[in-house]
Amino acid sequence: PLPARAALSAAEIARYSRQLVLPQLGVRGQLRLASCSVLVVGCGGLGCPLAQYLAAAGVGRLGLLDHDVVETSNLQRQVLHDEAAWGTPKAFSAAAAVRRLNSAVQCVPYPAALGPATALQLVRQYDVVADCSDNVPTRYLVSDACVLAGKPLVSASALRLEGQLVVYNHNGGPCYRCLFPTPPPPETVTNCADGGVLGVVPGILGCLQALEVLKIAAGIGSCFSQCMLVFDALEGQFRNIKLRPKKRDCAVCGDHPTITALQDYEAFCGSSATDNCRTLSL
Amino acid sequence: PLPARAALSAAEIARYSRQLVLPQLGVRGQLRLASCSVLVVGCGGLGCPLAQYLAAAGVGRLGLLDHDVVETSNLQRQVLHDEAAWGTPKAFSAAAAVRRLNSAVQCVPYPAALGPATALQLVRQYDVVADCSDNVPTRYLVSDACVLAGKPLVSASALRLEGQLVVYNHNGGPCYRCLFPTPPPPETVTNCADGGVLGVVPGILGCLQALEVLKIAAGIGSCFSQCMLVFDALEGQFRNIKLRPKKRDCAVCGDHPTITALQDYEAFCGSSATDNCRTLSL
Amino acid sequence: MAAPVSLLVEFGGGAELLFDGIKKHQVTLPCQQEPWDIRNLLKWIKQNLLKERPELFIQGDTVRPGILVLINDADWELMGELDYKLQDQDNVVFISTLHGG
Amino acid sequence: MAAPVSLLVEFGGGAELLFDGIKKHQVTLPCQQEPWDIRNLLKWIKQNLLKERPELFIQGDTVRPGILVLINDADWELMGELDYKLQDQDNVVFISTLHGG
Ligand SMILES: [Zn+2]
Ligand SMILES: [Zn+2]
Repeated sequence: PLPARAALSAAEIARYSRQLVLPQLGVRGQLRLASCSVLVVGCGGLGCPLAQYLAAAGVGRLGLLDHDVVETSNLQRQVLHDEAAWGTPKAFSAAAAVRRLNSAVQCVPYPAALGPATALQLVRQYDVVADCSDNVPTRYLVSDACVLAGKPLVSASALRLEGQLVVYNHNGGPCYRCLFPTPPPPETVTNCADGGVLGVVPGILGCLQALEVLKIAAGIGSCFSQCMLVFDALEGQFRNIKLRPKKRDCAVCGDHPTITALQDYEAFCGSSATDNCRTLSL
Repeated sequence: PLPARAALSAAEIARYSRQLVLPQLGVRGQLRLASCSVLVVGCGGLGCPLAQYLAAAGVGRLGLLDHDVVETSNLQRQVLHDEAAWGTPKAFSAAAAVRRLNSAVQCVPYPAALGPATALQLVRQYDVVADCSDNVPTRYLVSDACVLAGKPLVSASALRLEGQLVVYNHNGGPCYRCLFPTPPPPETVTNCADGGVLGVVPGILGCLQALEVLKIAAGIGSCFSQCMLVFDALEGQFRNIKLRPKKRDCAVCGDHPTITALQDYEAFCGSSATDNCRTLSL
Repeated sequence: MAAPVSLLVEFGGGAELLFDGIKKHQVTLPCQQEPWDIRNLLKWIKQNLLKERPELFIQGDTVRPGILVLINDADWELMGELDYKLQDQDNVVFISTLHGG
Repeated sequence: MAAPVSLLVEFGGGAELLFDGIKKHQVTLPCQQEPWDIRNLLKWIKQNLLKERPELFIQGDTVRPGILVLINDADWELMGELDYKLQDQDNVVFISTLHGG
């Protein structure tokens, strides 16, 4: 964690003046943002707008994790990666773009997949985690790591013309496993390559995810603990869904957890975390 | 207007593959995007994310209009302008950033304020207009110009922790004047400098605005004609509001219009279009 | 005699700043001879909720230009404007138009 | 004999692709001896709406993992799950969880 900040510089006051005048944020909230670190798991369609707005708002440190390199088909939605970034690891491309936006933000690129061997130690170094990943094993891994490390998790997803957002493990609310104790059958999971996605849909969800991260980081708190936001881009409709509370019998966050260390999530889900969710041949 | 396109290149098919597989868009929709031109009025908090996602999606031509230069206090939300763009006209900075994202998009920067002498001729050159401006006179000017030129107008606004979005002059729906025949008293209008704004709020609204532009450009149509989307970032609540229909007695789009040419909108509103909405001393 | 009417009255878009920054007001209008309509509600709001600078909210007997009035999530123009007869449990929203970008 | 029950049944997150891509279904369940609950509704959906690959929607007598069931915009876990007794005009949504980013 970053050290607490006692005061803003004159340059910071000028730069963040538009948000400093908000009574809900103010200098106190800005100082909290400046000493907050956020781990961004996935620098794709969600992670790009999220990192962009977290950096612009003056978050202290951003961990930018992605194992992929920038491909042509990414450019339609992954707006931190410009044409010149083609072939670069996304973590580096995102970090470079974020530094151009705000050189005061500490950027830590991780050009690797998140795995059970390293995830917990990594998550422990951050205050808030944003799940911008694109596959089921990583979603369980990130959630379990956040429960074990005691960190709030702001999770979003998008596919085709729809998006979903939930905050897990925050304010006594449920974790991902409380909601989804059993992974979906691999043949029912569609990825962006097969299902497609309109680029601005993860854009909208990534921005909404950044908003919830900022509210948590600033101490305002999120309204999406135990609540899911569901978006239908074709209908232009958002829906706020009241979710179940934390489950006392949850395997990881319940009263008697059976999961006390990270597992093999690819085996658990029957799918790969790095191959865009194709079914594993077991 | 751009010429119609008959086929996509192999490079375009690779680049837009994630959205080409969407049955709602497909090759037909992509070809429509490629031959569509969009005028972006204002390259600030709304215009930046909007232009970003329109360019990424492969819109044919973007007109980028703004009379301001990039200032320090803009960087907190205007994510096309990086630190190095400080002091540059926003129209040029935005155009350069958009070209880096997608060199196939034709970018036309207009580093000037929109005025009644030139607005109509400019609007006539585009298929869709996005109002990303920050003041009342410009909002009336853009709307009247769109009515007189027969163009759909996707209008968004953001302040503090709230945002609003409406599509005007589309599918037989109302125009801005149908909804607001009389301008608000200047002393009741708050700008971003005085009221403040959390940067990601225009981020969310600009993305939603880009979505509606893309739906109109692709021929899917928007659901925000005669409907307003209202967003409260603190509550995480969106609200879809059913608006009045087009008014038969509207001064500009009604059955017997009294406004048949653009006017002096600063006098009409009692405020300036280029001075961030301070009251004019009349 | 009309029965008392309970309403959720909301202010947004900055209009809440004239009401101590409070966006949601659960309101019960007292019994009176005639049924409650929006015209009477505005008078009641002016007397009971609006503390200062009423001209930033009300002009004459209606809301000032730039404030949209919503009755159960529909533009009041569709509902009869000032003459709309309030029903128990109605939701009335006053939302100031935003112009920032 | 329970009266017929009218429901708005919705599918989202891709679950609608098992129902000819149609997201909203206005459904009237016929009169029957026992009251309609979600368990019976699932059987009815399997027989009347679900045309192919039922295993992508139903496993055993419940929905497959990864589908959230919402009754009037609340997680069915809060409402009794399979045992929830359907009321006329209820809104039941089956939403497939998304994982894309
Ligand atoms: Zn749990
Ligand atoms: Zn009109």
